[in-house]
Amino acid sequence: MRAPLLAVHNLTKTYRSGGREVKGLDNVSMSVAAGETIGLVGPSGSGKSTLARVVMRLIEPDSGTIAFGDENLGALSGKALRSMRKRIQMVFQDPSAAFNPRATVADVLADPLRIHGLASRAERPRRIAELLDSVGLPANLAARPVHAVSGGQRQRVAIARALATEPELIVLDEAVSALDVTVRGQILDLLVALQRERGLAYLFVSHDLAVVRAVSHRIAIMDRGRIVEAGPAATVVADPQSETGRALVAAIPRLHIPRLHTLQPHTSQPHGEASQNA
Amino acid sequence: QSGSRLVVAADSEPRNLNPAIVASNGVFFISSKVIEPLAEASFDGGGDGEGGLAPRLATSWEGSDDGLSATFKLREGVKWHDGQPFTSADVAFSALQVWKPLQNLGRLVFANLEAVDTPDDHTAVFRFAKPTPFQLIRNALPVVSSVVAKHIFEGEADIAASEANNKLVGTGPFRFAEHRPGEYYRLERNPDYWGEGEPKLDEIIFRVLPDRAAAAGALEAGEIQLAAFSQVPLTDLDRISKVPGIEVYSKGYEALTYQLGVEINHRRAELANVRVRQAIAHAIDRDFVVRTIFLGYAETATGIVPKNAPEFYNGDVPLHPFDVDKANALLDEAGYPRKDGGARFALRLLPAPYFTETRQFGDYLRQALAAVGIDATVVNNDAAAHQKAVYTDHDFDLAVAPTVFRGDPAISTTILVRSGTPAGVPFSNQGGYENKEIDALIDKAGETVDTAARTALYKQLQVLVAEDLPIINVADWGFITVASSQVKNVSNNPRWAVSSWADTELDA
Amino acid sequence: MMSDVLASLRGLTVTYGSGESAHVALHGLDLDILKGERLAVIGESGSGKSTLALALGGLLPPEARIAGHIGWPGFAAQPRAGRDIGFVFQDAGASLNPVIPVGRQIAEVARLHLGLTRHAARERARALLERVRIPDPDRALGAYPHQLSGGQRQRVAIAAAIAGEPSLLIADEATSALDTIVQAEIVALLDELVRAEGMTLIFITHDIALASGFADRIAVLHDARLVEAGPAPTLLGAPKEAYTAKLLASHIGLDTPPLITEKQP
Amino acid sequence: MSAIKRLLRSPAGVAGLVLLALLVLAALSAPLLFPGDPLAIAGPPLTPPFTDPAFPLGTDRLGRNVLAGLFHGAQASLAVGLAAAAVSIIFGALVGTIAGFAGGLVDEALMRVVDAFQTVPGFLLALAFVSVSGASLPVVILAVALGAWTGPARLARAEVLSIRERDYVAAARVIGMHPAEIALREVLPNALPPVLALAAVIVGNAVLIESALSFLGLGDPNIVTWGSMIAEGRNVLRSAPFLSIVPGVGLVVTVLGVYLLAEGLSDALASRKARP
Amino acid sequence: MNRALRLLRRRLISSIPVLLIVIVGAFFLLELAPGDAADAYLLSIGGGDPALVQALRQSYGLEGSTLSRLWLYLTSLARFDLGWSVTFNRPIAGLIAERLPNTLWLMVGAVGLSFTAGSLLGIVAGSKPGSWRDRLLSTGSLALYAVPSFWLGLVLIVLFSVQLRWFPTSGIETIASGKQGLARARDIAWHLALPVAALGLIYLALFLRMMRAGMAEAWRQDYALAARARGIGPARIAVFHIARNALLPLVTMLGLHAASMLGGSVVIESVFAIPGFGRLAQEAVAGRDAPLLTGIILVSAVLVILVNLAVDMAYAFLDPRVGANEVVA
Ligand SMILES: Nc1ncnc2c1ncn2[C@@H]1O[C@H](COP(=O)(O)OP(=O)(O)OP(=O)(O)O)[C@@H](O)[C@H]1O
Ligand SMILES: Nc1ncnc2c1ncn2[C@@H]1O[C@H](COP(=O)(O)OP(=O)(O)OP(=O)(O)O)[C@@H](O)[C@H]1O
Ligand SMILES: [Mg+2]
Ligand SMILES: [Mg+2]
Ligand code: NI
Repeated sequence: MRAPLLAVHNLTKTYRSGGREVKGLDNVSMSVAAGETIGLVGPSGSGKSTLARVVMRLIEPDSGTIAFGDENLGALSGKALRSMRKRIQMVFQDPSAAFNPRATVADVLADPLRIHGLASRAERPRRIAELLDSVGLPANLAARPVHAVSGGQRQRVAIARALATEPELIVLDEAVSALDVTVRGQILDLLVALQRERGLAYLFVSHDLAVVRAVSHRIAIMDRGRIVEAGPAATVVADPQSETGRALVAAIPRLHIPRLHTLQPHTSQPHGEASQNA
Repeated sequence: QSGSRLVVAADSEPRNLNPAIVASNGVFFISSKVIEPLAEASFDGGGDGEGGLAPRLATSWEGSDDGLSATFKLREGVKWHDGQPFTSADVAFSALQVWKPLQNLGRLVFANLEAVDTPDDHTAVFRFAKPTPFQLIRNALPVVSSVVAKHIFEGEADIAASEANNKLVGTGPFRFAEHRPGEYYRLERNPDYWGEGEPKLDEIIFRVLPDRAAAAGALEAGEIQLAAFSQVPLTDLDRISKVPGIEVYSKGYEALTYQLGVEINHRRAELANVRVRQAIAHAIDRDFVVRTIFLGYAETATGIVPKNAPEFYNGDVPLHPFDVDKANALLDEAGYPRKDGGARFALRLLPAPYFTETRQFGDYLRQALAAVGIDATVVNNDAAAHQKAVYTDHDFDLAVAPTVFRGDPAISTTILVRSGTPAGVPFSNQGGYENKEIDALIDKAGETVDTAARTALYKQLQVLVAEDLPIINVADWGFITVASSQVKNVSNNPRWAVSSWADTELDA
Repeated sequence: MMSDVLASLRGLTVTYGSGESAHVALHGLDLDILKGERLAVIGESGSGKSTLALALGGLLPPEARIAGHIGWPGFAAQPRAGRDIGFVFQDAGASLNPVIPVGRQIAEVARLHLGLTRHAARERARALLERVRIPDPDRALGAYPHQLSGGQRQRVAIAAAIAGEPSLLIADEATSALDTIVQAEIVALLDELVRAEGMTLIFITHDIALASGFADRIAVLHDARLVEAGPAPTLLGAPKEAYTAKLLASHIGLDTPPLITEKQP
Repeated sequence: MSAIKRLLRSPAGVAGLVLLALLVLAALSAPLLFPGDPLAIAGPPLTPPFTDPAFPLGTDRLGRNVLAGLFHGAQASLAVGLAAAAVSIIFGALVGTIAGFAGGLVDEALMRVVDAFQTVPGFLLALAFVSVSGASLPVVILAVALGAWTGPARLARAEVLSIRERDYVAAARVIGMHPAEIALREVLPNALPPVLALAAVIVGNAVLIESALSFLGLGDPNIVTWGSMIAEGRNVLRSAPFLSIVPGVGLVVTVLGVYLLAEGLSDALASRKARP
Repeated sequence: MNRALRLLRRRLISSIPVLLIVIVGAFFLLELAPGDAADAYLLSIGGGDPALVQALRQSYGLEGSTLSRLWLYLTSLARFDLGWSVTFNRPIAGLIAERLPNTLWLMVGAVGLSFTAGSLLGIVAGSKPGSWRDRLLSTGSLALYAVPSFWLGLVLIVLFSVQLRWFPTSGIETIASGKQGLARARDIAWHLALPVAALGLIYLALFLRMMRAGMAEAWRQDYALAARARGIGPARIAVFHIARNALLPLVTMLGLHAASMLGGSVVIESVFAIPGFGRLAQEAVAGRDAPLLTGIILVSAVLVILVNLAVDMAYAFLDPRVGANEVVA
């Protein structure tokens, strides 16, 4: 295996509120290789978003290290950190909350180009059109306010924004969870295609193990701030080792397509019955 | 009759209620019922056979020809409210320990008082180091001679700060009963009062009503029976005089004349020019002021002595009647032509804040000056800031002042035009006016013992002032008393509101 | 009797607003709801699922105009929300009053519809909390919603919905705010309750797999219209409409082939 | 739908706009209809209204034209209101924004100052300030602002704190935007509108406070304001009630106008937030 | 109630710097004003001579620098001594103790009136937003709010005291009546009726409109829909489910407006001649009595802080979510 692109070690983050302490991250170590997708799953509150945001340096961990390529990402600050951000981007869950309510699509895409000096003012319209094209959106969308496009399109704009700096890693925090299933499929296809073309690595955060399984090379399962299990996607799903892993697998609703063996009303147990003792 | 209680509106609560220390109308209004002066102003004869004074604690008074002494015969059988007898020792103590060193006006009147001899319990002889005109002493008596009890204040380290100043013990027809701050003062009948059959009331309550409109309402609602010192706004008088059971009195303030004057800062080049001052005098329509601002309850002024002081008044002075053209011509002459905008120069006008009328006159004066091309800005200050700006920092151009004529020009009138008063003294010549002739005249009058000669000097002073206008007098006004018709013997002396009210009655 | 019709909708049209801003949320819906069945209503966001639920309960907001007909052959009179129809909403946190202890919120329904005394209603609330498997129901009676976890809140909401012993239970995305593990628990609970009490269930969801798990019949909504409705096996096994097929194809399950080549590049 | 459209759709907002438009019209036309000093003595004092065509609303104590005062008073009242609102919003928003962004000790210190101003009765403060600084229009405006800036400060801080946590700010950090640019382009433009909506409330209060100060004799004597007209008219409340009723109606209309507008505005802003 | 105690402690600690700022600010406000206590006094007695001015300054302790006076004041405060008022020639603590109750009664009455009437009418108006009843109530109360309080007070006096003679025109109680106990309380209540109405009616609009908005907002919440879905009638929802939630912002506002109401009483006290805090403050300013004004402002700040504390407690009582993180069950 090649040297990992992203490697985090012993990350710990404790939230304090009203005298209570919550372990957001509890001694978490993991890595992502270039061109690889790591799926991060776990029940609500298990610390997935915390990890994603710590990696992005949006939240400061209490302790632990974050290395990106040769750089000590966890120790950077100021200008160095800002220029480093070119290489690692993020897509958020709620496509309506992730954009300045006053911005147009063009504004959104121009910002990273301008900040990192990736395109002169004159080149920008063309680059923006290219970016829109790469996520399957028409160029004429650029002039629209972000809030005047549909949810699925908005998430594509978010991906285009992440692609603008030509990063090596994109962190996707529940990036498809808010979308309708038909749209979700398209976005996942897009992500996979982009990875194939550009050798992108993804840290793919979701609570839906089935979706994670569909796009990830490796899967890490989190619970209560810890990574309780990690391994190749197929293995983890087929034979989960941890309690949480087993519960997650059991809880996934299975699409039950009967072979028309009976037209009697269905009276069997729901297919997620195993969950009750989780 | 018993159970008669008179409720009176009061608009302020003096912090020091002792009239021997603070000779001001706000203090007298309440304390004069408790503490008596040697003599009180009167519409008719006095103890010395001359008009204008009525005996109170003194029964007669006489000045020596050389002006070095004055002898007072004191009333016998008078007792303090605590039962101690009133004697000449009390008068001597009051004069030497209180009036001369502490009292705001007594410091001037008794400046040369050296000793008070008490040959017996009922005679006090004032001895002066320099000749002091008896005319002045006599005229000042109602204001400066409130007698306090020696046995109360004797031995006090600091009489001015004594607790006794607010728990008055006097000889007057009423005893001080209680003060509920912010609510009322209560005075009760003195059964041992020397006046026969007096007082007629059992109780007087001064109810604190700071808002004038509220006083009118309370009077109409029958909650109070009397409002003096124009506590009912002049503008409301016309209406309230028609309310049955309510009487309006404009008498009773003859010896309390307030003078509406324009103080001038002579340090301003423009105002140092007598033509400009004359122009300002001509710009003011005194009749309008009397008619509209005072609704007729005032008289146009001719100078620094009001008509209400006939002993000194001199109406034969240069008048500056209302004449806008004349005013404009004078200003042109003085070298201040109208500039493009129509204004000649700009002034800051500071009306004294304590009376509605002074403020209203400020508003009027601004308009009157605008008519002759002087652009005045009214500056609204509260009392402390006004005192500081006008009388300490001299940071003004024109000021509107309600000065008071206190019976004799030497008490508080000449100070308005005499040069040399140090900064910080209110109602004095803080405009920096200096006129050798006037100064000499004032000094001479101060030493002239002979009444006729002294009076003549003051009459001449009025002419000089009217010519040179160090200050512009606009109107002289008294106040209005509004009372329920049940109240009898109202306004029966020239200082009625601040007199003892021993004979005031309340009909059932 | 399975085939007894509980409710019959004919030409049901619901429009929000009026004039140029009018928006048709349901358009000419014809649907029968059968007594005792478990009907799943599926559709994407904005397809009109919630509108349908609210229309059935007579809970549409004032700005909604309703046309067409809803008949209730299964009821003697017009069914009343709470008494005849129970509702469970998506966000249990928001559908419980934050300042009233949950026990009182459940008991209130029981008192109102079953005419119980204060004491009896409280007892019933306790029993219901136990029924929805809240641990330590005595303590939970006095708890406020914010003191409960998301799954527990949804259980309380279910308890309140069935406190009036309704014969129809409508669950509008009752599990979509929960994570998969809790979702499975709640679905199991609903399934069990409905069967035990003999209630009719309308289960609204956007997740076709979830619906396939336990629905007798499925109705598919798309763009305010009913695409198709039918017994679950038929509809899932042989969808008549392309849209239904597309929904099925879009589903990602554990057995869906991965989108990526699983080896590391 | 834009906020303005939504505003035009709310009855309160429209009523407020109409009232305020009338007021602005009166203020603007004052110098044209009544040139010269409205404080000038124009006729006989205390002319009752509707008796002299030259003075349709009569004259006051000194014979000044009440109608002229009403129009010029609109100007002064609006000026006081708008200036006070501008000062308090600008200053408050500045302090609030600094506190919100700086956090830590700076935030703590600034918020304690805000607390201090909020625990002192605003009118008392205004009263003391005007007495001490002399009654003039700028002082009155500052006095009002002294009591009013804490509202915008608190709101601005709260908005900044909440917006700072939004995903789009995180997104801006992720693309490497400079913190200063984030503050100016991402946070402020979105934090300020609700703060600006406070302006209406402040305008209404300012007009009322000015009138109360005038009542206590602390108005600017060189300018007609409705407050000073009422304060003067109250002395003749019984004999010439119109002198306080006329400007009183002006005051009520103004305050009503700004409040209705504020209500419409906050509705318009709220429904924008509620949009999915 | 341990979360209440925690809240209390935090509040108390954070109020210390607040009070310090208030003290220093108030002190400087008057110290930097033109004119001092001697100037104010001199004018009130109608004049004097320069030596008297000097003597006055000395006896008022106005000689040292402002800072040294502030230090003196702070050290005396540290001994819980509010100092000496030169305007009244009395200890400030006694003065304040004498005036405070009057203002408190006025405030309590006005707040009680505006809060109860405001929230009740707000429920009436908010239960049917947009109805004529709602329009009448909310616009009518707003018009009241727009009337300057002093003017409203004067009109009330003319109507109810002078014309109808139902209530006294002014004062806090019948002067020198000698009434005690209950009779006195009744007398005070009778005197306060009009001022309380004048002040309360003004603030009524604030509470009414807030309640109405809160009701409308609460109706939009899911729990209102859920309550309807459980078959609960609209009246019961309004009163039992929504009103309490809608009351929460009102309680907060009570705290926020405590200070402004205290300020509003200045004018009302002046109109109705009530010897209260507001008038005392006016006199302190007029007399350039820095220690007195500072004392007044300090006490009102403490009062406001106490009100806010009470409001916080009430809020914590009304809203179980406040300050709580413990999870039951
Ligand atoms: N700002 C915060 N303050 C306090 N606690 C927090 C904060 N952010 C997260 N937490 C807590 O930290 C834990 C982990 O939260 P996190 O958001 O990382 O979980 P998650 O796995 O992303 O959950 P979800 O699937 O619900 O998004 C949770 O218990 C959460 O309540
Ligand atoms: N109160 C309302 N006013 C106006 N439009 C509304 C209202 N409620 C819903 N709509 C619109 O009606 C359509 C149908 O809404 P509905 O809530 O029934 O959809 P849904 O299928 O439940 O969607 P979701 O899965 O997002 O809950 C949507 O386009 C929605 O925007
Ligand atoms: Mg998360
Ligand atoms: Mg829905
Ligand atoms: Ni099956």
